[in-house]
Amino acid sequence: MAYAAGVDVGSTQTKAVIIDDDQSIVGRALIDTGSNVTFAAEHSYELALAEAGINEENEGVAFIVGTGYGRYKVTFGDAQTTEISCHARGAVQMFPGTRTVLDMGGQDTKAIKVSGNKVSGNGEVLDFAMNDKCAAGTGRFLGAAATALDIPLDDLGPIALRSDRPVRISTTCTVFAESEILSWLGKGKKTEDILLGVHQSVGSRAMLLLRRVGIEQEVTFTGGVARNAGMVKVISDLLGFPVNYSEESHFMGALGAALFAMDRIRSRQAPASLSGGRAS
Amino acid sequence: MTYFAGIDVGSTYTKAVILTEEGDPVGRSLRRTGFKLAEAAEGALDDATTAAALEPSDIAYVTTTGYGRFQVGTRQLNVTDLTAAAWGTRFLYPGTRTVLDVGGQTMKVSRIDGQGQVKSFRLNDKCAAGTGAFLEKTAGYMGFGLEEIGPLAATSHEEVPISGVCAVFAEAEVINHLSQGVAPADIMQGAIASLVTRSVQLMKRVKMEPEFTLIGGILRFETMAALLVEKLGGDVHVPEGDQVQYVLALGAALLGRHRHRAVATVKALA
Amino acid sequence: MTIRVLEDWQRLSLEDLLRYCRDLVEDAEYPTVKRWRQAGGKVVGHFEVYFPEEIVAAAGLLPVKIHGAPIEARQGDAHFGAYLCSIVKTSLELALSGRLELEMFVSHPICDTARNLAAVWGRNVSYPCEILYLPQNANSIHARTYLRGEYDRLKRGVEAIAGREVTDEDLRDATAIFNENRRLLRQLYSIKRETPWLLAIDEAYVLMALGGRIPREEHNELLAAVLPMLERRAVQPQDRMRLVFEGGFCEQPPLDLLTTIAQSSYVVDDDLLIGLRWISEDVPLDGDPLESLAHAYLEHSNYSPVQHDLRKPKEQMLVQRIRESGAGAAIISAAKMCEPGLDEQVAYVKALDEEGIPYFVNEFEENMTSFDSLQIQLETFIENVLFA
Amino acid sequence: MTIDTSAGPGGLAPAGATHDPLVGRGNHEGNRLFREWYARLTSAPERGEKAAYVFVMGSLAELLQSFDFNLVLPEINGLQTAVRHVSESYIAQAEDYGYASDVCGYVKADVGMQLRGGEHPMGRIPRPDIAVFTGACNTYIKWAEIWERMYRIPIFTLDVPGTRAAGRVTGRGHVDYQNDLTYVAGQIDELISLCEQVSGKHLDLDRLRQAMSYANAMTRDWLRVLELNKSRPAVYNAVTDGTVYLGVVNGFRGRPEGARYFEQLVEELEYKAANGIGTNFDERHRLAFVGVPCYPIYRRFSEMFTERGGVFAGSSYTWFASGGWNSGFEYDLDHPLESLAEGVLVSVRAAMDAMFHTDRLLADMAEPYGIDGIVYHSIKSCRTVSAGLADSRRAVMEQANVGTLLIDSDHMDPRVVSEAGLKNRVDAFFEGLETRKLLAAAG
Repeated sequence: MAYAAGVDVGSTQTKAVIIDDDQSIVGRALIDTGSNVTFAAEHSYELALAEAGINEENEGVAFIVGTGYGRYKVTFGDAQTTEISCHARGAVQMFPGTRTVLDMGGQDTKAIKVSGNKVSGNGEVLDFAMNDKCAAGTGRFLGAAATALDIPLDDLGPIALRSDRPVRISTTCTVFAESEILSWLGKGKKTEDILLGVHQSVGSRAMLLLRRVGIEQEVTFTGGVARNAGMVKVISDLLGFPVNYSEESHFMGALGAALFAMDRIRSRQAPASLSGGRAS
Repeated sequence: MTYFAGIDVGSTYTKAVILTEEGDPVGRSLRRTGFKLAEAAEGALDDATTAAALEPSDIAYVTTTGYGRFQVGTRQLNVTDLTAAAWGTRFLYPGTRTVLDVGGQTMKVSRIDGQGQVKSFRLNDKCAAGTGAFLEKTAGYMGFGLEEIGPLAATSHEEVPISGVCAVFAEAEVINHLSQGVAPADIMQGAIASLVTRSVQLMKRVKMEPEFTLIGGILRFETMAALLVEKLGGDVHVPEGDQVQYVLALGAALLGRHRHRAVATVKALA
Repeated sequence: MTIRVLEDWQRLSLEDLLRYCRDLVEDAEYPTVKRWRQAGGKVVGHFEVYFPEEIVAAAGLLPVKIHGAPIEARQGDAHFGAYLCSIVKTSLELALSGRLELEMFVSHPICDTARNLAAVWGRNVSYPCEILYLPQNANSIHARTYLRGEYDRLKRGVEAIAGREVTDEDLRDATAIFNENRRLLRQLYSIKRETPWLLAIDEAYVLMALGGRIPREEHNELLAAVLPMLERRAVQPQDRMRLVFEGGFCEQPPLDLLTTIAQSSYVVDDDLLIGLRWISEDVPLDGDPLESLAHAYLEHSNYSPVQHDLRKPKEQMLVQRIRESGAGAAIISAAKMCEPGLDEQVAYVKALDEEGIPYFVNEFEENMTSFDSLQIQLETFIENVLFA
Repeated sequence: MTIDTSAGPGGLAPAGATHDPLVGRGNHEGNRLFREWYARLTSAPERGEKAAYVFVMGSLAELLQSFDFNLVLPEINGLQTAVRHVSESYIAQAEDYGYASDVCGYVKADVGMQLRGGEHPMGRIPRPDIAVFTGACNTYIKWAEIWERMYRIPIFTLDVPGTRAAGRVTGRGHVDYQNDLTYVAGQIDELISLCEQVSGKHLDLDRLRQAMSYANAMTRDWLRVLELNKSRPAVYNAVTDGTVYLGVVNGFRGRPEGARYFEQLVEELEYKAANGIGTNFDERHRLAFVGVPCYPIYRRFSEMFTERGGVFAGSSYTWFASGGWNSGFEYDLDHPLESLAEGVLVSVRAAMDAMFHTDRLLADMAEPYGIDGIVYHSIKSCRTVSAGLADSRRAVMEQANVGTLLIDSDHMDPRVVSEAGLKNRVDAFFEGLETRKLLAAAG
C-alpha cells in the first residue's frame, strides 16, 4: 500500500492530507499556521499521519508535495506546487465537471480556469487571476466583519442569509471595513443586513476575478470561505447558477497536492511537470 | 462669566473641553463614542461641565469637531479636525507651523501660519496602510495588543523592513520574519518606521516647516514620536501625557471663543 | 431627417427641467440615444475632449460624447490591467453591456490610455474603431494642413457609415449649429461667472452634459429656453467663496461630488466637459469648412493638460482663468491614475503659490461613492479663509 | 539599456562552459560601449559640448549627432537607477517635489536626478540644451515640458501620427500616408533650423548621409539578430541579452561603433546558431515577453523564468524600444531629408503598433519562433505599453495555442514590485506550460 501526502501551508491555516493509492483520503489535519511555518507544516503532517494510522514516519508515504504560500517551507517535502494548480486538481477530483474554480482564502482570492475532464481528468490550469495590491475581496474581509460585530466567523453566513435589505459597503479596505460596519450599526442597520452587504461586497470582487478568466460551468468554490453558506449563496446568485462546494473545501489544496504526489509515485521517472519549483 | 465648550466626536473616543473667556481650560472629559454619536457628545459635554463645577446654562457657545461633528444638535459651530488641530496646537505651542495627526484610521497633515490659519493640508488615501490601524494589525499578528506596541518597540535593537503596502498583506511579511527568528520588537519597530516614512512623505507634500507638533493617538508610542523627531530634526512638540487626546476639543473651544467675540463685536457695532 | 429625442419639456418649470436634465444625464442607459436609433438614426461615439463633432453631425449622424459612467465595469474591467483610470473601463462597459450601440467609435491621442482604448475597443466590437490623430505639434506651420487632411479622412469614414456624401454645405450648416451651441454655453458660463447664486455647478453641469447625448439643434432650443429662466431665478446671493474647479477635462467627477462642492461654495469657472465647448470663438462659415475647423483647433481652442501648444503654458492659462472669473481660490483636482492631469498639478500648484492664490489639491474617481474626505478638505479650506 | 556584469544575467556570458572568445562578446562589448558613452556624457560640459535629450521611440540620433549634440536618453538613465537599486530614492525626491505616486517612474527618476544636478550611478548627466521627442508616448511630451519649465530650453515635438486602426497600415501612394509624410517632413525642416540655432552650426548633409548609412547597416543587422533567435536553442535571451543590445541600438545609432557592434553581434549569434550554442540555461520552454522588464529586481525576475527552463526567444521590447526599427526601413541616401522623414514615420509608427496592436504581431511570431508561452508584464508606470495588455492577451489566447501569463508590477518603483507575488504566479504559469506539454505528448 503506497501513500501520498499533500501539505498546504496557507497564510492563516495549514492543512495536510494523506491519500492511499485509490486516491481516497486516509488522514488529514488542519492547524493554525502561526509564526513558525516549518513547524506548522511538520506538525500538521504528523497529525495527518496519526489519523491515517501510519505510525512510523514516511513508512508508507512515498511522496510529499508542499503547496500554499509557505510551500518552500515544507522542508521535508519532495516537491512544491502552487496552490493554484493544487486547488484546480483537488476541485476536479471532487467535482469532475469543474471548468472554473473560485478559491477564496484568508488573504487571497483566485479564479482558475481548468481544462476539466477533457484529456487526463486532472484539471490542468488554463488561466488564472488573483487579487492584487490589497486584501479587499478576500476571506479576511469577512474576518473583519466578525471582529467588528463580535460574531464567530462560522455564524456570519447563516446570519447574512436572514437579510433581504443588504447595506452597501463602500470601502474596499479590509481594515476600514470594521469602522464602516460600526457606522452602519450606528445608523441602526440590522446585523444581517450589514453582513449580507459585506458578503456581497466580497462576492462582487470575486466576480471581477472570475470574469478575467471567463466563467464556464461548472464552477467549484474552494478554500475556507467556501464553507460559508452565505458566501455560497451570494456567489451563486451573482453567477445565476449554483456553484459546487463541499464541507471539505478547505482541504482542496492539500488534496490536490497529495494527488500530484500520487502521480509521481505512479510514474517514478519524475517528469518535468513537478520537479521544477524545488527550493534551491 | 461665559464659558466655551469644544467637543471632539472621534471614531473611538469623544472628548469635551470647557474654556473660560481668558481661554483657561477649566473642565474636560472623555468617553467611548460607541454607535450613538449625539449621546456621546451630550454626555461628554455634561461630564466636562460637571468637572468644571458649572451648570449647562453657563456654556455660552458650543463648537464641535471630529467625524461626528454634525451629529450634535446643540452646537453653534462645527469645524473639521484640521482646523481644530491648528487652533489647538497653536495654543499649546505657538511656534507650530506643521501639524501631523496620526489617528487609528487617518493621517492628516497641515501647514499653518502664526494665526493658526491652515495654509495647506493633505489626507492619506482610503487605505489602512499609513494609519494607526497598520500598527495595531501588525501587533495583532504577533499576538500583542494596542497598548503593548509602545513597550514592545521600545526593546527593539534594529528595525526590519515592513513594506506597508496593505495592512493585511503585512501579515505574510510578519510571519515570514518571525519564522526566520526575527524578534517581534524589531518587526514592530519596522512597522513603525514604515508608518513614519509615510507620514514624512505626506508632510513633505504640504511643504512642511518647523516647528512640528505631533498629535493623534498613535503618537502615544514613544518610539514613533522618537523616530519622527529623528527624521524631522529638532523643533518637534509632542503634547505630554493625555493632553494629546484633547487637542482637537481644545482647538474647537478656542475657535468658538474667537467666533463668539467676532459675532459680539459685529452686534456691538450694529 | 430630423429626429427629436427629448420629451416635451417646454411646459416644465425651471426646477423640473433641471431635474429632467439631471435624470437624463445620470441615466447610463442613454435613453436619448436609444430613441435616436429607434427612429433609424446612426450613432458615432467618440472619446471625451477635442473631437470635431461637426463632421459627424454634417452626415446626419448623432455624435455621442463618451466619458465613462458611474457604473460597475462588470465586463470592461477584465479587458484592462490594474493602475488605469476608471473612465476607460466604464466607457468600454457601456459598449460591451449594450447600453450604448454605435456604428463607429473614435478615440484620439489625448493620452496613452485613450490610444490603447481604441485598439481594445476595436478588438471587441464589429463596427469600425479608430484614432483621430490630432496634431501634437500645434506649433508647426504644417499642422493646419495636416489636420485638415486628418479631418478629411474622418469625413470619408463618416460618409461610409452614413452612406452618403458630406458636402461643404452640410459642414457649414453643422458648424453654424455648433457655433450657436457654443455661444449659448458661453452665455451659460457667464451667468455662472457673473451671478453664481443663480446657477449651481451641478445644475450647470447637467445642462451642458445633456448636449453630449442629444442632437445639438435640440440642445440649442433647450438652452435658449433655460437661460432666460435662470436669469429670472429668485435666489438670494450668499457670502460664499468663489472657486475655479480644475481637473475635469476628461474623466468627470460624480454629480454628487459637484453637489457637495456647490453646497459650500460658488464655482465660477471650471474645465468640466471642456470637450463640449473647446472651440472658444465662432468658426467662420465662409471658406473651406474643414480648413476652418482645423484652424479653430489650432488657434481658438481651450487649453487642457492633453493639448500641447508652446504658446499656451497651462499654468498661466489657469491663473488667467482664475483672474478672469474673479475667483478667489481653486480646487486643483485630477482623476485617479490620470497621468497628464497629475503631471500638470505640479506646475499648477507652483504657479498658484507664486500668485498667492489659495487652493487645495485632490483626486477623484467618476464612480466614487463616499465624499467625506473631499468634504473635510473643502470645509477646512473654507473655514480657514473665513476665520483668517 | 546596458546592464554590466555586476547587475544581472544580461551581463553574464552565455554558455559559460565554452571558453570561446566569440561567445558572449556582444554582452561584454555592449557594456563597455555603454560605460564609455556615460563617461563621454559626464565630460561633455568640460568639452563645451551640448546635450540633446531624446527618447528611444524616434530619437533622430542621425540628425542630432550631425549637429554634434551629445544624446541623453532619460529612459535609459532611469532604468539604470532601478537596476542599481537606487531608483526609489530618486522617485521619492520627485514625489516630495510634488509628483503623484501614479506618475511614470521614469519621469520621477529623471526629475529626482535633475534636482540632484545630474548625479547618476553611471556618471553625471549634463543638462539639456534642447529636447526632441515624438508623441509615440504622450508622457514624452509632458516630460519634456518639465525640462522646459526647469531650464527654459527649446523643446520640439516631432509629431508622428500612428496607425489609425488595427491592420490599417497605409503606405506610399495612399492619400493619408502622404498627408502624414508631408507633415513629418515639414516638421523635420523646422527641427533642422531649430538645431542650427541651438548648436550654432549648419546642417552638414554629408555627415547626415554618413550617419544614415551607419544606421542602415545597424537596421539590417538588427533584423538579422531578431530573426536569429528562431534557432533552437535560442542564441540569446531576448529580455536580458536583448536589453544589452537595445542599449547599443539606442545609444549608438548612426555611429560607426554601433554599426561595427552589430556586425560583430551577428557574427557571434550566427556562430552560436550554427554550433547549437544557446543561452547558458536549460531551454525547456520558449517564451515571448511583452512589455518592459522588471528592472528593480532585474536579476531575480529573469531567474524566476530561467530556473524553470524558460528562455525568452522574443520580446515586444525589442520592437518598440528599438524605436520600431524592426520595421526594417532603410534610408535612401540619395534623398537624405525626404528619406529621414519617411524613416521616422515608418519606424515610430511601427513602435506604436508594437504597443497598441501587439496581439497580431505576437500571434504571427508564435509559430516561427516556436513560442510555448507569452509573458505580459503590465507596469504601473506606463499606460502606453500596459493599458492594452490584458485585452491583447485575451485576443492572442484566441488566435494562438500558447500559455499566457499577465503580471502587474513596475519597471522602476520597487514599492509596487512584490517578488513573492510574482514568483507564485510565474510558478503557476510554468505548471500550466508543463501540463500543456504532457497533454500534447498524451495526444
